[in-house]
Amino acid sequence: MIKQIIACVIFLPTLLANQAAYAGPPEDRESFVAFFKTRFPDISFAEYANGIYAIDQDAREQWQEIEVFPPYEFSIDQGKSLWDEKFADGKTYSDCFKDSESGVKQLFPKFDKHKGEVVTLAMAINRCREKHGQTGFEYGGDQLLSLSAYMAFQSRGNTINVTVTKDDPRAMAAYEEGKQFYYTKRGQLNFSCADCHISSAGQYVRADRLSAGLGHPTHFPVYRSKSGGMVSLHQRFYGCVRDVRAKPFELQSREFRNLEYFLTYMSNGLEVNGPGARK
Amino acid sequence: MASTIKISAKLKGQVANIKSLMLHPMETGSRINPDSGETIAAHHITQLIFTNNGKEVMVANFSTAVSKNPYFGFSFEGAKAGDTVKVKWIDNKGATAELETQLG
Amino acid sequence: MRVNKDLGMSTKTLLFMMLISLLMTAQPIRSVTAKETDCSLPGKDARLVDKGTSPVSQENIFRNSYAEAECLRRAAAKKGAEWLETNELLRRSLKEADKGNWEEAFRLVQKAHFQADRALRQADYEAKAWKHRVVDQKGHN
Amino acid sequence: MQNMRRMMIKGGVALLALATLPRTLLAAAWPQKSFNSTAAGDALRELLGTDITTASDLIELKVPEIAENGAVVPVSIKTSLENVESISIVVKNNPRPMAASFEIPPGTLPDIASRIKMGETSDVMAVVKTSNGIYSTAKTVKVTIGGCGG
Repeated sequence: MIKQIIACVIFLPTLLANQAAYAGPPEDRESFVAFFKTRFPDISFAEYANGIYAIDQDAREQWQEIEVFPPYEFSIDQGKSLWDEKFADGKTYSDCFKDSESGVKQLFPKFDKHKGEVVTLAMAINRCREKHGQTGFEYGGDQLLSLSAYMAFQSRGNTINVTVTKDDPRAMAAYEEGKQFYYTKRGQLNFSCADCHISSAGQYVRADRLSAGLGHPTHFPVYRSKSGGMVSLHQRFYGCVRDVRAKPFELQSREFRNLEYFLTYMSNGLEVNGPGARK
Repeated sequence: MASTIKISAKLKGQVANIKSLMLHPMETGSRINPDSGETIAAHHITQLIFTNNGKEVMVANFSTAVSKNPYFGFSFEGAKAGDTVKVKWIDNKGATAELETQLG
Repeated sequence: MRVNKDLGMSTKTLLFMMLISLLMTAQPIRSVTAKETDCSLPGKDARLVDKGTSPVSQENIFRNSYAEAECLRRAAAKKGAEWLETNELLRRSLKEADKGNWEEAFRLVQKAHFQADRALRQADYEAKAWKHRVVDQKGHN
Repeated sequence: MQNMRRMMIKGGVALLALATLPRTLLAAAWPQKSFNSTAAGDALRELLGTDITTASDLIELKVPEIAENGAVVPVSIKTSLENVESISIVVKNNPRPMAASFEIPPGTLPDIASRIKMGETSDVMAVVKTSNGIYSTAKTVKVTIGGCGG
């Protein structure tokens, strides 16, 4: 035992030097938050749940005008009627989601130990449907977006609390893959997520100011003025990847789920405030 | 199908503050369907009429330049608890929808 | 004495740790280009000689160029690094080739080839480079 | 703005004619001609009988300086002018400038809010018709063609 420890002590610096970028998820998150604290000293941590409106004052006023009576309210209504529907076997969504009355959104995505993969809320909804003899909703479709909007609404004010268990190597691998995705440059424009939403947060890309990576998952799904409809986080990922001129991945693909896992973990401690309204 | 109108009515003294949201595409008639190359026909709300206990309190005339899923807010005096505020929209294809709410 | 002896006995462990350390240091050095993948085909060089002669040989050259570009695109896709319009460029090049518009077909296929090749180089570089962008403890990026 | 201040005799006559009509009739018809006009002056003449307006600082027009998205631009207008009969929103550079017009019967406050579409950077005009005349104020709203949505 002792010899192993000594050997480890001798080689540890070498190992660390080789793996300089490695840190555990909690350390990653601390650094992530610290970066924005340094970058925008006047913006409080909680404000990042408001996305770009934490940074851009003029845009914030317009957003607040829209939030007076936000267009996503129709989606919440539709989501509520879907939520209240009974499956053929008499069960409801609340049979699948424990404590659903007070909201469950803050716990997703989760690592599913049985299946060995990251499960998003959208996936969990469809698994619930399938378990009770229903067909799954189309990803990115109206019904799933509405139901997600309602579930986000139910979860408003809850604190994001995604867990990455260090002792499950598969969960760690999924987290690491998401992290690698976030920092990897891709596409013809050679941008990583981090290039825009960490290094350049608050700056302009053409006419748009870039939002901070911290807080990105808090408010989805969002009603986008641009499309005049609801958009999921994965649809937003899809749009970003396409915008850097890389071939996007499918909604709910392993790549996007792992990215969501990493990104949502980074936002642990922020409040769920979805559904939201964005430009 | 749930209502295509949402309304929020708040009474403050004798002033009723009305906010409303309509589910409507508000097509301008100048957009082109990228798949077919055809122009998408105009489809928009033309009038939004508010009454309080049957008395007209607001007529909003909309062009296609009002945003998709239109929002409209206004206030009127002489309101009291229990009054019935009704909103009705008419679009250029002749479709209508209406919703009532009680001031309280 | 005891400690020395213990250290002496741990040669195996030391070797094992060195091996592990080496394995962890080792990074893929291979840089992927057409020549170094299985994508390189004889048609590539032939194209330089034959371009602009008879329609028959144009077609052969095109098919080889297309196959090579498509092969690179697939390799990039496998790494999750394919660019947005590479596949569309290839599709369009085929269409032009079918019509016998060789000049346009070649232009498109070469563009696709360039994109797929760059996507692969990007993926290779990024496999290591991403780590240097992770925000560090001091909040630097 | 200059061309909108031209005196139109025809317009003046129409205004007189409108003024004699009972209010309820005003509310009944959707002002199609005004909405279809492709110039701001025409749109105002069709609706109000004139395109001459008096600039007033008693009208509070709230619009963003730079629109986040031209498809949804929040606009609110209120005024302390008395006896207001209608409030109109005119977007000068829109293909059809008359965006919306609100009829204000007695008892209704001249204080409205809506969201409009703007095709490009333009002056947005709030036109208030009172029993004493027609007043306006305008602000420029910049519309940018966005990149990725931020």
